[in-house]
Amino acid sequence: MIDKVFSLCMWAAATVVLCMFSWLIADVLIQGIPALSWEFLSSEPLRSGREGGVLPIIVSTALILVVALGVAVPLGLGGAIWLAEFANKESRLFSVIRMTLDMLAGVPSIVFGLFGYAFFCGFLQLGFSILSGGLTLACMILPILIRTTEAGLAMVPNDWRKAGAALGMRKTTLIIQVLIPYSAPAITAGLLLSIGRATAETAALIFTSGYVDRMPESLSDSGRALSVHIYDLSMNVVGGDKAAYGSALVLIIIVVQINFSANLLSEVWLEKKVARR
Amino acid sequence: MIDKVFSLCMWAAATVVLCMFSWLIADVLIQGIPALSWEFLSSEPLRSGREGGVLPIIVSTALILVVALGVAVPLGLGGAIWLAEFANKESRLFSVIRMTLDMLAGVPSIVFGLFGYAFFCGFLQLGFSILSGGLTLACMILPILIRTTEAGLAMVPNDWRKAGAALGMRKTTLIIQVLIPYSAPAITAGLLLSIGRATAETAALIFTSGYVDRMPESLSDSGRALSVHIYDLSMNVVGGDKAAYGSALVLIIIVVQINFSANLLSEVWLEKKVARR
Amino acid sequence: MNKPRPFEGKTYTLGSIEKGEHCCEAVPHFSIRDLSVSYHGEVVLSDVSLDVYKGCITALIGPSGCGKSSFLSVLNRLSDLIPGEHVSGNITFEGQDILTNNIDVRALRTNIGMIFQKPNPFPLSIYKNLLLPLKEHGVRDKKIQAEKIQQALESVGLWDEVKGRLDSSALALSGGQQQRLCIARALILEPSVLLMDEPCSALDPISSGIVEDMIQKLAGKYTIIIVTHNLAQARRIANYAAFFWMQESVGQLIEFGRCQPLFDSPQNSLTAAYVSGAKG
Amino acid sequence: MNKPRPFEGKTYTLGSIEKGEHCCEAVPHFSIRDLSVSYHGEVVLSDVSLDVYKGCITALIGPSGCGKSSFLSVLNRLSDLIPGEHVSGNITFEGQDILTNNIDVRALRTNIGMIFQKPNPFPLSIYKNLLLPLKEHGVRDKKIQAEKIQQALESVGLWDEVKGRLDSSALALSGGQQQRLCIARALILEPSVLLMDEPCSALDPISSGIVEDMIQKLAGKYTIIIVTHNLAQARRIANYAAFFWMQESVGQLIEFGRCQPLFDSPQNSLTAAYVSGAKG
Amino acid sequence: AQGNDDNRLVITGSSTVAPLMSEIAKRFERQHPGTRVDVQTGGSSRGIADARSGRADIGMASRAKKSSEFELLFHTVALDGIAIIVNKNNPLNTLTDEQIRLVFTGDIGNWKVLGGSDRAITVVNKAEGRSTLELFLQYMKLKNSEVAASIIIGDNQQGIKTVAGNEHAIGYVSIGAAEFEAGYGTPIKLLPMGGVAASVDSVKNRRFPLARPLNLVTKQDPVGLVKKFIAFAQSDSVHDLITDNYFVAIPAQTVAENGLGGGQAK
Ligand SMILES: Nc1ncnc2c1ncn2[C@@H]1O[C@H](COP(=O)(O)OP(=O)(O)OP(=O)(O)O)[C@@H](O)[C@H]1O
Ligand SMILES: Nc1ncnc2c1ncn2[C@@H]1O[C@H](COP(=O)(O)OP(=O)(O)OP(=O)(O)O)[C@@H](O)[C@H]1O
Ligand SMILES: [Mg+2]
Ligand SMILES: [Mg+2]
Repeated sequence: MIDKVFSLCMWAAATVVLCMFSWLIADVLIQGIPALSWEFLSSEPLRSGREGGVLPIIVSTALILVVALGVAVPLGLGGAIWLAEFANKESRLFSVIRMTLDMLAGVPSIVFGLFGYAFFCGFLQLGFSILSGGLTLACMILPILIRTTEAGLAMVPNDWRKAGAALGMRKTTLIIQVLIPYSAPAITAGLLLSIGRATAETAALIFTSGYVDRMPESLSDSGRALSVHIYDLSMNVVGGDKAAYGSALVLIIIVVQINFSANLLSEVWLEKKVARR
Repeated sequence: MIDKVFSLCMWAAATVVLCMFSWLIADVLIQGIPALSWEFLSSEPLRSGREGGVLPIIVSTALILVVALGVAVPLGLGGAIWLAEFANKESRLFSVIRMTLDMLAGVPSIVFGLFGYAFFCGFLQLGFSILSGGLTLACMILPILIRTTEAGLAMVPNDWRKAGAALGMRKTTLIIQVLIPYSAPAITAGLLLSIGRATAETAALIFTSGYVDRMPESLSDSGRALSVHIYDLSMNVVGGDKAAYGSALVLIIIVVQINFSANLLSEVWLEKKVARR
Repeated sequence: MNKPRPFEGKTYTLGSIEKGEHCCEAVPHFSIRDLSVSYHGEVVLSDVSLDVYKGCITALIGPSGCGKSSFLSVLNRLSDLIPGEHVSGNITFEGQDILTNNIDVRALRTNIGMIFQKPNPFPLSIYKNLLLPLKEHGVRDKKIQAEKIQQALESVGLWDEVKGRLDSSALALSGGQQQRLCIARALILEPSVLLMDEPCSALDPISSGIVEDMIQKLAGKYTIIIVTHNLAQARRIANYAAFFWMQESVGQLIEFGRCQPLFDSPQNSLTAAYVSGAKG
Repeated sequence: MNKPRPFEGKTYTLGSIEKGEHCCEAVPHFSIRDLSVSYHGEVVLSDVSLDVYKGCITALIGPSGCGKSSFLSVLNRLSDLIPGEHVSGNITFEGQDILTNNIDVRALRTNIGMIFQKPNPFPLSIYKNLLLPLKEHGVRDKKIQAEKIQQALESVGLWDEVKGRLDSSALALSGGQQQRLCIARALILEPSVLLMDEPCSALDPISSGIVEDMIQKLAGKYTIIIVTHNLAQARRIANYAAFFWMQESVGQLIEFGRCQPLFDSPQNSLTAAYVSGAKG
Repeated sequence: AQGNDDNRLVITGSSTVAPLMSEIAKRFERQHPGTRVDVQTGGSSRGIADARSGRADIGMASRAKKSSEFELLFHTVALDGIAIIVNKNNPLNTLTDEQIRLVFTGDIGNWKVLGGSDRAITVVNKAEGRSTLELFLQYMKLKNSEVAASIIIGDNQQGIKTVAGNEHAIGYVSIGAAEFEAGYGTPIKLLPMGGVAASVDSVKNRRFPLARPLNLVTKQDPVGLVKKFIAFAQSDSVHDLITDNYFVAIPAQTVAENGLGGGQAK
């Protein structure tokens, strides 16, 4: 009985969630599809984005993402591994880092934007550039990656650590070959959430990768991210709504694509290595 | 040797992360502490926030958070449990929900803002209100909660599911008493990341809980969140920098407080229940 | 047809038993017919047919990997939980077909206790490991709970060892202690059937003796199916024995019968080789 | 002083052994003195002193929870990994103190193979379970790898059962198969010491026989410490036996000596009771 | 939507105007107890859209009326000027309109041509859609596509930070903000336009050529509370608030006389 009730509640929860989300997605689809066309994807924006397309913006977004993930994923995995497997959990340093990370997860993106502006654009002389934007994003998503990876590692049964140690295996090998692959569900979750956060970010990018909607020629060019474009179209451009929806749809398609590949990659690289019963 | 090198790399990664973050935190601290005082915490903003304090804004932020978490945590846990333990993983519905969630994680907050504006403020007639804001945030953080919880549950060894089933235990009991507590690290991570995301959110709140910096009298009043306040002070209010830093510091303190309590709660409620070797 | 079908044509219900404290009538509790089990399409156990008699102790013996654990997992439908496991055939338990979809699986499992080959106590305190199933099945009175828990722990000889640390983690127990805790956990619900997958494998002779005594006390009231590699033990406690063997990497039931005759005058040459040749 | 100190004053090195294929000289490989183990401050094993002889098989026997597994975990410093475990005393292995901080733990562990009480194969394929330690210790040649893996699997009698599915998950093996895989995994590195925590507990008589034969073949070359609850087995294969017992819930070494005398004419009344009274 | 309520106003729109209007609203509430004025933000285009759809009682726009918005009524509350700024270390002190034009089109790419040091000019342009950009382009008779921007920014603060941090940059931002920052030592310099010093005062005198109105927008002729509020926002009694937000107040009678609401500030 209780199982039934609980199951019903779960169903209800899932349904509510699904309904709300369907509304959102349907909204974006219905309003976005008319704006979407091959031309929209392959041309430059005109009249403040009200007309034309989003090609340079897609390119900038992709580059920013590549920089952000390229920096954050190794750092994040490394940091998490250190925290979970090497750090002395009683030590002061550990709790300071832990606290710092949790704090950072709650820092508003505008603060990250101002920080990125001061540090990357100013102090490191990178100026408004895709690099600055990507690095700032990397800082933002690091806490997500670290937290989730760490949680995953914390849940791996100790048995295999013992088995590995007893075989005289390097901790490194054990971590790479067994612990990380076994933690794949958590790491994948962290990865997807990070990608989501990075593609959705606006405020931090306005100050770092900037507003230029030209096609970027290198990583040191300024480039407008899709989220910034959408923000601008809906906040500042009268009559930009249609294009905003079109861009939102493009963004969502990109996210789905990336998630799909990320899922696939993590399956191939990580989960397929471990065989669960 | 390799272990040493790897260990060194980990150390390096952790150090880089820590340095970057120290810079950010130090920046906020150095510039924020002078602005911070008892008066700042206990009075209303004056001169567009350049003077006075942030009391109503703290209250609004807290209320928005309560609404968001109050809605998202049960829904998120419920949804995740359904996905991980009840849903047929081969079914079409499952993959649709899965995809939808991943998509939502990548929807820019401005789109959530516009959606919230259309759906909660408009369609549900809630107007600019803390309720609208909280519900919009709930939609935003649901994917985080669901993904991380689900990953946690996926990592629980099957042994206990078998043990529970063999004892004729309800799936519900098993989930509540064993699986969820054992997944505590992942769930806590999701919770903290959600709280972080919720407190840091700006764009979605401008359109839903609004800009009014009066003390809210009920959940249907409009109320300005701290992140919105910070954004406004640094973007639109000439000479608002000092107060912006002060507010950022307040926000960070709040986040740390919440994280601290969340960690504690999750330890008491969840982890303490399970005894790990 | 290549594989032997040991009971083809003739009845294998062997009349009243000779061993065991209680005299069991040969009333089938489980009637298993043509049972096959496969994992991801690979058959690991095929065409098993036998009756498990009410109140009797049936020992399953056979080499590693021949499908004994798989066989047990079917009897309480635990096979549902194992991804890729597919079961075909027919099992009647107390007059009910248990391989159909519309039976109350939870009631079935409550009625059938199981002890796993690898001890799997919950990651909770020792006390909670026993409390959880009790509460689940409606024992709300704290005093009765405490009594039952003490009883269960005593019956497996664990009470004295853990009474001082009932609140510490069950995962911090030694291997044998975990094993006994799991036995106590299965017993506490007083099921009518016990499926025991090598309950004494991790136990020292003393604990093993306690468990054996307990099993023999339960016989008559409980139907017990026990997988054991200890042939001497099987001989000591079981009324019936079933011998599984692998042929072309598919597990099969080779011989089933009263325990003593099966050990002393096996019909099948494989059985004979196994019960004699192997080092006990 | 309440607790007995069995070896007080007198030497307990018992001269050349009588059993075992190879004749072992009584050269201590491990010298353990005053070893105590505690978990979170609770002492579970106290004041153990004994010598483990090179090339000999030493059996550890004793009731559940008396600290046998804890004792083994100290010998290869696996105790480092168990939160809350604290070790005091002195252990010399090949002339080196292994309880100090500055030894090369990895080299030590490579030299000492361990088989756990609960089989714990990695959640990888069967092949990878064996490949991982091989690669780790520098065997890069694919052909040699394949050979060694086949050899190891054959030596535990698993090759025929799994040769067709080396790429499937080790977690999908039966209990006994997992156990044997873990033994193969420990053997593949050819350590000089083997710590075996009930290696045959989940094994049927045939597999158990194979493992026993293997152990006896290894004796002389390898120093083997085996925890077993099967006293007959201990008697069959061991050169030395150590009997642990719990007194006031603290494990202690009661008697240590050559295997046969310990079983046939035990010095201590507890030992006598254990080796005779308990049901084998 | 919430305008049905008799003593409740919802105002949405320009984020530039929002902080000022929020202060005005508070004073208004104090003078009219029992009323509630909720100021929301979201950008000029949202203000116009909400006023049009009736979601808000009043919209806010930081620019003049466009011909496509013929059915709406604009009520000017204050003025804001736009100043050309360069880094404080830039030796140049004036530039003609034509020079500025050529710099922004990229025809002049080096400060040396204008008599400065031999360094490439960094042109800081505003993002498309911004009212300041539109005003600037209109004044300079430029199309946005003709501007060869090195950096594109979104907001005043960002523009000021960029020019303060780059010695060779040139940009344009709100006069009030620039004056305030320059006054607090931020290394920027405001260049005069058409010979008129860039200052809040010259905007107030109506002598400064590059200025924009900050408007309240309604769908119909204001009545009731809306009317009361707009009158209050245009009255002398909020001039201190306007000045405090670094905008330029307009004497009340001017508004009434000129019907400045719909017109260009120029
Ligand atoms: N990680 C741990 N934390 C706390 N106590 C422990 C831990 N591991 C073992 N113990 C306790 O230490 C004592 C000795 O345990 P150990 O595993 O060494 O026993 P054992 O002799 O191997 O028993 P068995 O034959 O049942 O495996 C037991 O009382 C056990 O409960
Ligand atoms: N989950 C699974 N997926 C795939 N194959 C499995 C699974 N579980 C068991 N098998 C295979 O099925 C066969 C029978 O396994 P089972 O566990 O029933 O053997 P068993 O008789 O209990 O052996 P043991 O005495 O070693 O425990 C074995 O070959 C095993 O590898
Ligand atoms: Mg089995
Ligand atoms: Mg043990």
